Amino acid sequence: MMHSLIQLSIIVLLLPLLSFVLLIFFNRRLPRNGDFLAVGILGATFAISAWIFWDVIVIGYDPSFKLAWSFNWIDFGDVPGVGPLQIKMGIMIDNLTAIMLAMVSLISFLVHVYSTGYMSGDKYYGRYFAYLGIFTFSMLGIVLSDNLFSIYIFWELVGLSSYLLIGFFFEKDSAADAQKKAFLTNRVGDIGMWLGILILYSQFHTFGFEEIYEHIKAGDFHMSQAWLTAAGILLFMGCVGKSAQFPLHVWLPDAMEGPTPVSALIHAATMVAAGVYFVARIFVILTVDALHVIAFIGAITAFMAATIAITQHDIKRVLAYSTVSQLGYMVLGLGVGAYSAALFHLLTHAFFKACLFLGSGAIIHAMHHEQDMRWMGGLSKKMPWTFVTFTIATLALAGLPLTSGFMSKDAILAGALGFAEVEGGGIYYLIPILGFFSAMLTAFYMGRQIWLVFFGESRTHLKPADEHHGHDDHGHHEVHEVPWAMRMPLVVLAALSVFAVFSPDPLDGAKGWFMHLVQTPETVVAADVQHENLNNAHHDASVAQGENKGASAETAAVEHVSDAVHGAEQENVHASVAAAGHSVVEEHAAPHATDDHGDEHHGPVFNDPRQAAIAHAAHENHDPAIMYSSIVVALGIGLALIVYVFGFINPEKTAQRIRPLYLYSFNKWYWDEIYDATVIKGSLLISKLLAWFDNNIVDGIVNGVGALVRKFGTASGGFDQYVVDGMVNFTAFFVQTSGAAMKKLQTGKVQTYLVMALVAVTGYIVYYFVQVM
Amino acid sequence: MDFFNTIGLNHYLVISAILFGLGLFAIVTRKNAIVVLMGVELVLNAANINLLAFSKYNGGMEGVMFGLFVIVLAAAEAAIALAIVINMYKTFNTVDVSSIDSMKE
Amino acid sequence: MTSTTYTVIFYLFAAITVFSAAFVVFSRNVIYSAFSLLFTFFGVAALYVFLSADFIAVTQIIVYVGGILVLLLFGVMFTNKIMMTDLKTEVLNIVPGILLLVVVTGGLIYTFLTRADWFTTVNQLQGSVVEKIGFETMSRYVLPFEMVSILLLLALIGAAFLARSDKPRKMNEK
Amino acid sequence: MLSLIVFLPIIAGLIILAVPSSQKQIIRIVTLLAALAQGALAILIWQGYDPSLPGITAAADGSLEGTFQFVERLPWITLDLGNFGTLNIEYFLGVDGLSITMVLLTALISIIAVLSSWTIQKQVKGYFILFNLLNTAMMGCFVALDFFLFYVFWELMLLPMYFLIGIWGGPNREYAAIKFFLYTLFGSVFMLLVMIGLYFSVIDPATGDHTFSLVAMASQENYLPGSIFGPESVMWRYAAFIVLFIGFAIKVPMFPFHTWLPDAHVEAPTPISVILAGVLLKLGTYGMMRINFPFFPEVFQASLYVIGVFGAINIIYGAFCALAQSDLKKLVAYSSISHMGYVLLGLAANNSEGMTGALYQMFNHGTITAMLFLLVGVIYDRAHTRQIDKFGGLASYMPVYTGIVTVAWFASLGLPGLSGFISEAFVFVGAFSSELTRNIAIVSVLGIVFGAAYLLWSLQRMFLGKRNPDAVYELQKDAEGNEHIHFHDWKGKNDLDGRELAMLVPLAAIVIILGVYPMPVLGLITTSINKLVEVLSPVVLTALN
Repeated sequence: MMHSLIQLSIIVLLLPLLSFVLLIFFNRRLPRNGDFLAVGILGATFAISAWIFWDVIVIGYDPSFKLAWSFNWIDFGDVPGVGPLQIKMGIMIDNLTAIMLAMVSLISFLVHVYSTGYMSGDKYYGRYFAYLGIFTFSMLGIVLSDNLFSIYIFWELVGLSSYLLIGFFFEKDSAADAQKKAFLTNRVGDIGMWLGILILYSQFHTFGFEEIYEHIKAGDFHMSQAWLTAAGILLFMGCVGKSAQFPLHVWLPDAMEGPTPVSALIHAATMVAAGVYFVARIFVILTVDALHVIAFIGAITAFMAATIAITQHDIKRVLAYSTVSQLGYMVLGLGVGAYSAALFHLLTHAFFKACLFLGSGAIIHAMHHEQDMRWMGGLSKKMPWTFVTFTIATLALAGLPLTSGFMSKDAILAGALGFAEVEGGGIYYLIPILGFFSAMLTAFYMGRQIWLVFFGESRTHLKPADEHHGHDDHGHHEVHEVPWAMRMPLVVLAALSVFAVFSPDPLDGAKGWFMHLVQTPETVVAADVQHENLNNAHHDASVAQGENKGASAETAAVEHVSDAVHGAEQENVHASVAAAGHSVVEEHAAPHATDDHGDEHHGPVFNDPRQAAIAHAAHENHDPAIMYSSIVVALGIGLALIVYVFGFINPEKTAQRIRPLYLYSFNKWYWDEIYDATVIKGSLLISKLLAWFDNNIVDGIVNGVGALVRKFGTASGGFDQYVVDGMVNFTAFFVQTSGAAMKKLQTGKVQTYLVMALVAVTGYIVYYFVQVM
Repeated sequence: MDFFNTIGLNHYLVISAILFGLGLFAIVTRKNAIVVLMGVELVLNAANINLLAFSKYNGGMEGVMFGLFVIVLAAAEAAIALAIVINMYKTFNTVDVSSIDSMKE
Repeated sequence: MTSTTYTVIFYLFAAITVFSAAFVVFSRNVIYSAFSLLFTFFGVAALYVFLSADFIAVTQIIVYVGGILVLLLFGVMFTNKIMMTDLKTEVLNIVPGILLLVVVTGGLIYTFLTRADWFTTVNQLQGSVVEKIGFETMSRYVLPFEMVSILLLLALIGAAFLARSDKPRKMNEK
Repeated sequence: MLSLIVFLPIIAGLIILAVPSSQKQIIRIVTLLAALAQGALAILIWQGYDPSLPGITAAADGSLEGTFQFVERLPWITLDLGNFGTLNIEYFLGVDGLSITMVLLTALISIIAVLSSWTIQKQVKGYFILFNLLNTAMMGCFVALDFFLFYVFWELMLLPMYFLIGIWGGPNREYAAIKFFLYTLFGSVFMLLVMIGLYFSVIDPATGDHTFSLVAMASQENYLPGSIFGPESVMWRYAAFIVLFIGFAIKVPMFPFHTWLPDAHVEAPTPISVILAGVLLKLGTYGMMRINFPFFPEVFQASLYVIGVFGAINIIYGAFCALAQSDLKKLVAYSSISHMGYVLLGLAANNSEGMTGALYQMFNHGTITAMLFLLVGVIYDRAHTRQIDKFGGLASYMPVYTGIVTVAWFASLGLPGLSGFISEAFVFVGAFSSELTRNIAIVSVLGIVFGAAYLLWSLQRMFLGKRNPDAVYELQKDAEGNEHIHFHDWKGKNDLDGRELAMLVPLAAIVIILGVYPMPVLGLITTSINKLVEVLSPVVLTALN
């Protein structure tokens, strides 16, 4: 008998699929193309997931909550050399799942509602909702999966729905290109992920998360540790593709070709976050090297995207790059071991970024499909609701205090600082530095956007005529607030971007329920794998000590740590370090223990020295992080004000002055051009070459052989015709001619015959006599 | 000179040889069927001369008797041959042996 | 009579035989041939007499001259319109003919004269052999004699059958 | 039962012989009925089949109890060869996990192909007679358990195929037909030699004298020591394995021997392409699994890596070639070369996951490629061209067609939830799990991306965007001003009509169902595959030597 929550979650999973099936087949036959159906079903979905959320999060308030159910999907029977082998499919619910479930279904529901207004009157209105349904289904599937195989399946399925929705306006070539680009880029990431899955499967003959963790913990991983690191990085490649991380980020901005609600749902809130969610799922098997790679990728992505976002004109592109940047933050957070912080940011970001996108959608809707910020402006009075909600979300994104974004981003940055310390500074400080710098840039370009869109005078008339593509009369319409169907979601999402939802303390998300319920899990990678990092750990600990001369207790503790590391051999080390870490944590926690869950939010007890040290260091750096981030955000906003409000600096002039930099940023670091020149052109060239090779060489050989055989055939045929036949004909000819000659002898006259006879006889007689003589 | 004075066997043989040759010549060369028959008669006579000559010079009667028979046969032969010639003439309206080549092809 | 006269007469008849035979062969006129054939037969008959076969000689004259030659003449008459002039008979394949004549005759004569040494007995036939023929015919050669007579009969009947006109057949058909 | 399912089409062919060639409809219906009856029989067999019995080899005592099912075994030809002993050829049919899937596939594809043959107008009578002959030959190949019988069916297949391509094909049909014929004949000649050699080296433990029985040949104990293919004559066994492999690889088709496939497909009429890709290609890999590998397991063990490399070449090479094609049908042809590469790779893995994946891939490739070729045929019927750049924007005007095309295309590029994915996934799982082919698997994974690349690219060029300037169709506005597509000299429905839906929807349904829950097919094959892996495993060899 399944647990009731499992049954509920299965219903949650299948409802959107139902919506898809109904709408894809019957949307033409249904009134209003059946949008009410989709909205209703999604409402139910949200209701049920809210119920699950209530059950798991609010009622049972247990960090270690976990519920799993699975069934045999494929039965390979008794496999030689392996024994009975089944592939299981299943569902796993823990706190994170419950939260994600609620988040996804909520945003999906809101987007459905919003779309009824935004997409009304579209040619393929019903189909649109069907696609939303299948997307929601696959996204929920990712969230609920308990094994790598099913997560890969839903992974690809969200890829498909993203493909379908990006290319929803498929008559536009740009949309068609974008959808293809998105799918292929994701595929590149997916093959990495698939290889990672294969590495793990080939060792354990199972896909289940739990089994794999158990096996690795038990040290059943028989390949070299390099393979384990490789597995981690390859699995992370899936995230790189899906979450648009640094090498494969190019598809996400183009994905803005899709309808704006879709951008909000898929390319801001949920799907792109799925990569982060997946990395969180596999967090425990990541080796230190893998984590370092992840951290750097995240940092680079965050920084690069932020720099690009500064110079974009398209309102949606700016948001897209900010999304990439924020995803970079999350990945960075995971890389540095700030697990719960990263997921916290995932959650908060989902809400405010969805709000931003929907807001931008509202603006675009109101502006009659004008997306270029240069021709906007002065909308604050015309669209007050949008303005307010958009601003709140912007502040959250920029990371101003009193917003959810502030808490999560701060937590990540704190983790990054701690990580840098533990890892021994040097190059590792690049990560927090890039993080802070990106935070400043974020504040800057969001301020820029707010100003360009909402303040100043309307610049619609400035738009050059030749850019009036298609919508001949657009822009001259009176701009007015969007209908309630589109306003309501904005309000809800903006409300969810406020700190109070997550934590009572506007400065410390760690006091909130999220950080309490979603805690950094213990790594399962055996310590001896990390023994080379262990010295790091000790070294970091001492560094930490060096940096915090203040509190003597901590110092003592850290001394203790280092002594222990110096002294004993490995296992003692773990124990003592853990003890040390814990004690430190306790003491350090004491002053903060104000609220009811206070003493629990410091996370679990780590056996792993490194994690212990990082957790400790992260807590150390919480306050500095708040300080730094507040400063950089202030800097960013100030810069925006200086440039755009007070106009001390003329952006055009500046752009001219630093033209190469400007162009580099404006052209997105030329990644598209690079890929087009290398990968795409290259593979097309190879394909042309191979096709030529196939047609001319391989087939040429075949035909050559054929021709050779044919030549030989004709030759032998000629021999047959002229020589063999010739002989026959010659014989016939000879007989004929000689016969004709002989015929002349046959006169038919008696006397001729007689003469012959006589001549013959006489001749014989004469001969005889000559003989005798 | 003795050869010419005393008539011996060889003289008869030479005559028969000449007759035989002439008859043969007639048979081969002449077109007229009748003349061909005459040649046949000549050959027969030549043979007869031989028979009788040998019969005389070794004193047996066989040659004589055969000569007699040969003559009888010659008579029969002549009768038949003439009848054939006449039929031939009726059929082909000629006695030209060479013009009768219906055996040809 | 002496051997000289005997010899001369022999040569005379021999010459008659040979030349008349030659004339038979070489003459272009069938009638001439026929009549010269008469002389040939006479000559041969004479030679028979020299060979002391008088009965044969008589038979020769009766049968040949009286029978065969007459038959031949009849044939000539039947087949060649007398009144017409084309009693001539052309020759064909003269070359092989002459060749044969020379080779055969020459070969024979040469053989007879040079190589053949015939065994000749002293007791040659002398005088008339008529009586002996009678005995022989009735005793030793009776069977051939009968056969010959039957053959002759058949030959005559056949000849008559062959040579007759088609009238009787027509009558049969009536 | 099996005889019936094999010879039913022949009977239909005989009936057709009696029908006057003017009665086209009757001829078609007779063939369709035969195919449907065949399908019904296949389903009966499926229902009666016990998936717990392994098959592959006979039981220890040489009896077929508990291994093969629906066995029909009769002495067929018995010749006294004097001092060569006697030649015992049996009429020997039976199914196990390998066959049953292929039987189901063949029956299914036959029905689809008959429906798709409805549009054939030229010499209908001859066409359907040959079609039925082909159907019998294919079915026979899959159920024959006597090598000689197998060979007869194998050769019997060439003849109708040759004529069906050479008479009802496209402009260059003679070339394609003769190419196909020579290629496959070349392959089968060697097979004949090896077959005879095997006959004289294998003893049927039950009867004790030589046999053509594939079952007896599959267990190494039955090989006479000292015979040509006896355990110790290594060289001959290698030679035999190689020539057999080439013979089957031509059918697959494997990389150097693949060039007949694009020509044959491009020239062949749609139903023949469907059968060619759907069933005939499977015969190559089926032959490998049934004949080539179990007969010479140690050689198979030794050549795993080579086979894997060829599989990888097929995958990537085919994908690249497909990427460069401008003719849609040629693109699909190369895609099936690429997909058969997965089968080879799975076989090279030589473990249960890989082999199961391979066999399942054979089944799925049959259904999916059948869909692809049918869809190509649909558009070719309307537009009389297959040039990709002669279309564009079809999605706006042929929504149903586009929908099914999307399903087929995504199934072909291995989208999860569609059957193609599961087979490819397990091929990779198997190939990666075996140390030997791990790096090959890593390389081949690129095939996933390029597969997606050429399919999505063609999808975009043909269906998305707007109508190309030089497209082969016009757009007409109706009263309400909605645009409608118009093909020249095409009277029928612009979007799919009922018959085409009847062909495509079942296939699509199968693809989706088997993608979500593969056990209906996988359940049939796993036991046999495990047995096969066991037969092929080196343990058996050590036991025998």
